[in-house]
Amino acid sequence: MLGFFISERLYPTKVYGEEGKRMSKLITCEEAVKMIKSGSRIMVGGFGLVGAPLSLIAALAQSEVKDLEIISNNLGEPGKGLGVLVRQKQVKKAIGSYFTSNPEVVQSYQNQEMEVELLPQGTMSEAIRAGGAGLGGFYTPVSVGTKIAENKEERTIAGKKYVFQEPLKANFALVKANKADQLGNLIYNKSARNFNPMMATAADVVIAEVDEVVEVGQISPEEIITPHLYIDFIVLKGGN
Amino acid sequence: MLGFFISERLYPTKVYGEEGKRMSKLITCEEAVKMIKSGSRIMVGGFGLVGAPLSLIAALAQSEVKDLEIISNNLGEPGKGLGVLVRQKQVKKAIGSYFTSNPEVVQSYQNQEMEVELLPQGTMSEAIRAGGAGLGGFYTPVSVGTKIAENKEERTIAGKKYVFQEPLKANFALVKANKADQLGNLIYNKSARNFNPMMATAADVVIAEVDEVVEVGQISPEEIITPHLYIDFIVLKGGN
Amino acid sequence: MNIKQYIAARAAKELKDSDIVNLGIGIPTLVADFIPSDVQVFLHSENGILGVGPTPDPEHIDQDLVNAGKMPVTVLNGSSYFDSASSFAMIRGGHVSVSILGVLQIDAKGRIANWAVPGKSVLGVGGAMDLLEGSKKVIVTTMHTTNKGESKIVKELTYPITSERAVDLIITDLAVFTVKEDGLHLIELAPGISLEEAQQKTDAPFHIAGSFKKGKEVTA
Amino acid sequence: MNIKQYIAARAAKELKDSDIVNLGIGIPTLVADFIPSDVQVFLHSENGILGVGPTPDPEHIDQDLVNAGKMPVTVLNGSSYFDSASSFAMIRGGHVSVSILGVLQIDAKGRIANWAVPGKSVLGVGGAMDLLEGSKKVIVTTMHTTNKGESKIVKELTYPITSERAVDLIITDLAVFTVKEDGLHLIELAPGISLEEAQQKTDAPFHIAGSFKKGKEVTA
Repeated sequence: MLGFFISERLYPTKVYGEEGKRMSKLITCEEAVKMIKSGSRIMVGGFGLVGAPLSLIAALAQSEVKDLEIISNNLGEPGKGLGVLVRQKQVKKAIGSYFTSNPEVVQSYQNQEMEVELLPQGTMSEAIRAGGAGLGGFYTPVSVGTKIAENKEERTIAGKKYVFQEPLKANFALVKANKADQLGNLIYNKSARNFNPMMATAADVVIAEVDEVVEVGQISPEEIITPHLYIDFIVLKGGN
Repeated sequence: MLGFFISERLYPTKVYGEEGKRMSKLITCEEAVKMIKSGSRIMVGGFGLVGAPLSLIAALAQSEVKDLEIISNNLGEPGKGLGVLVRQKQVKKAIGSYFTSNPEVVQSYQNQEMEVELLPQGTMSEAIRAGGAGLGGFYTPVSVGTKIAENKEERTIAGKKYVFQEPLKANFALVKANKADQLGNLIYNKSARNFNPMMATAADVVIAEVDEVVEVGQISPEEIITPHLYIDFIVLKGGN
Repeated sequence: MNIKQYIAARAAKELKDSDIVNLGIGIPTLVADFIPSDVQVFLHSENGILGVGPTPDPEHIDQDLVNAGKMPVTVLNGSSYFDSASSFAMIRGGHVSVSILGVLQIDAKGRIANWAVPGKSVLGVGGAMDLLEGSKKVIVTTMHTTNKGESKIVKELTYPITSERAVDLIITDLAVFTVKEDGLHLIELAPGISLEEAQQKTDAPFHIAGSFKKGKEVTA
Repeated sequence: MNIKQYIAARAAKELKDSDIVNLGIGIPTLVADFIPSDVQVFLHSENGILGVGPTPDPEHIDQDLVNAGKMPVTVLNGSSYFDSASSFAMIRGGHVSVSILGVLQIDAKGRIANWAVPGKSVLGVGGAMDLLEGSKKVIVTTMHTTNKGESKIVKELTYPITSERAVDLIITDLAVFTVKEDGLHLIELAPGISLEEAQQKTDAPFHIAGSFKKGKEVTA
């Protein structure tokens, strides 16, 4: 939609001429999941099932990994998305904002099979951003005086009360995007964007599940939401 | 470039059918500047002259306002952009990261005509974002142990030293975008984006100078960088 | 119009042209159906949409386009998408004009509980605290009493509080209250509701606005 | 090749395929001209570009497209634009592989001063502190001595420090040093430079790497 000037005349074929070389980020779901060890801390994108990397989650459910610490807004639905990992008791701890929609999470929690840490949705998304942005934490007015803030540092700044929130980081981030180019630049579809762009910045290894991989240059520099420097690996949805 | 589904069938003409009504954000530079009183704190977008709202600045230079507190990465060049306000002694204080490129700023500072507060560029941009995002402040590792941090709170978090930075807010933000639609949704051009999107979130009154105003719907929902809720007024570049 | 629609319709009258509005789940969702045709508001959904439109026909459902209640929606011309951190920056930063929320309880100072039930595992908070803290104006829409007939407007909350910030307006099937420094002020009764009935069904003490009139909208 | 180009060419050899690289003003800018053809790096500019390309011909200058030195640039295929907060989030968050910076002074522990001069009004810091704090690897390129012949590598900084974080590699017209816990290690001398000359022109003490060889690249 926006025109943009690419100096192809100046940098002719050198950089992207070698077909295949720049596809090295593309791996299978199985290869992706093999990197993940039991006990890992994993961020998983999505608001419910929308914008969740369902193929990567399915591969994780097929694997033997357990004792996972999951950072995700929700834990799927019973038997769907992250709900499968809950049902299979692969999750040791979950950090998120809203788990009530999956009754099996409530049950697992009550059976003491799983720990839960609850954050307001805005605090959670900001903490992930802070993790990726190298900040040591921030003060938010949200949750002051509530149960959520009971063990948190409170501070008055310019006459208003705030609570301190530490950044969130993880060993892995599994995110879902609409398109990746071969370098790993990402764009998202509609409300499936949600937590994915922040999570893509906040983990040691970031794996993006995408509907489609396009040639470099097919996504305008103005449109890119997640620049490729954040993406380590790409998998195709539904597939190897 | 991205297709998107707009439910025009469902919401036919009601919302945007009344031509002109939604143009109410469009005003002249003179009208914009009339809102600004002496002593105001104003954020001004741009990295040097790139992405700076030069028509709004010119109108401000034509006005009688003085004692301004300017939050901007730079203060233009001698006699250009914000440099005109410096030359005309309209600036009481400047908060930014790099003023050295305008020798007249150095001179004004040495003559004690102007106060200066210096922030590392990343701390400054993050502080503006924090202001717009309702945060009480944040900890950054940048500037620890330097002159910049001399009067700032230092804190060790997870073994690493950080300094506390308060959020920045302003009475007005003057930003520069490429296109606005009639609602005030904005997109930016190339590296002219810089500080503008954050500043658009962090002031009581936000005025966007744009190259072009387009019909609502001409900018895809995926492409919009600054949603219209942040924009109070629009002025056309070069124009009345 | 059923009673919940009545509440929603009453809440819709509070919206002004150009308002940025966030609607919670339940009665608040119904408000969208009653916005006057000469008032254009923009619906914000905290999962990352400004400009939410009506529910699509089944054949137009897009699985990547849901509201904060995870229900399929459409978007209107001029809408935009953004990530969750940006969405909550809008909310927390005071850029949402009005949030309309459901509640479990409201206390005599207008503070609410709407996220957790005592004795049950607390496993969800979502965006409730952010919306209550950050929205310029907060309107609560609720049935006046629980299914068991207990007042939801109580002297002191027995459910966990959502925020120290009080709401601005309370709209129930029986009455409308504004919230001021000194507590709740009754400004309106629903058609057919007597002051006595409202008093009887409200545990919290409240003031009665001087300009109060039965069954009519009044300005406090 | 002049001496500054020599330094830049030597620095370019440190870059690896796929590195995200931020180049400071001065000698660092020249590094772009010497990147080996089999190494693809992505140049990051802190004003909001990933994928900076070469300087445009005069007729292709776009006034909205400049680098952090405010000079016109182009972008390559696959580039992206972002706002300043996002750009510095990348830097501070450790997502830039290598920054190559100029300096005023380097101390015996490898810490640098490159933003302010004592006795002059300090009116600019820019992105220097962020880049030094956040980049995974920091390489300094500089002339070994000032115009007056004074060593830039000093026992203790007399100029204001930029960060407590030490740099990783120092490349001058005379020598190359790595920085370790115990200080500077000479790993290389420029062609025609004797160890004695390097020692004489370096105020700070330094170790001499075991594998050190004159005029040849060595691995410390």
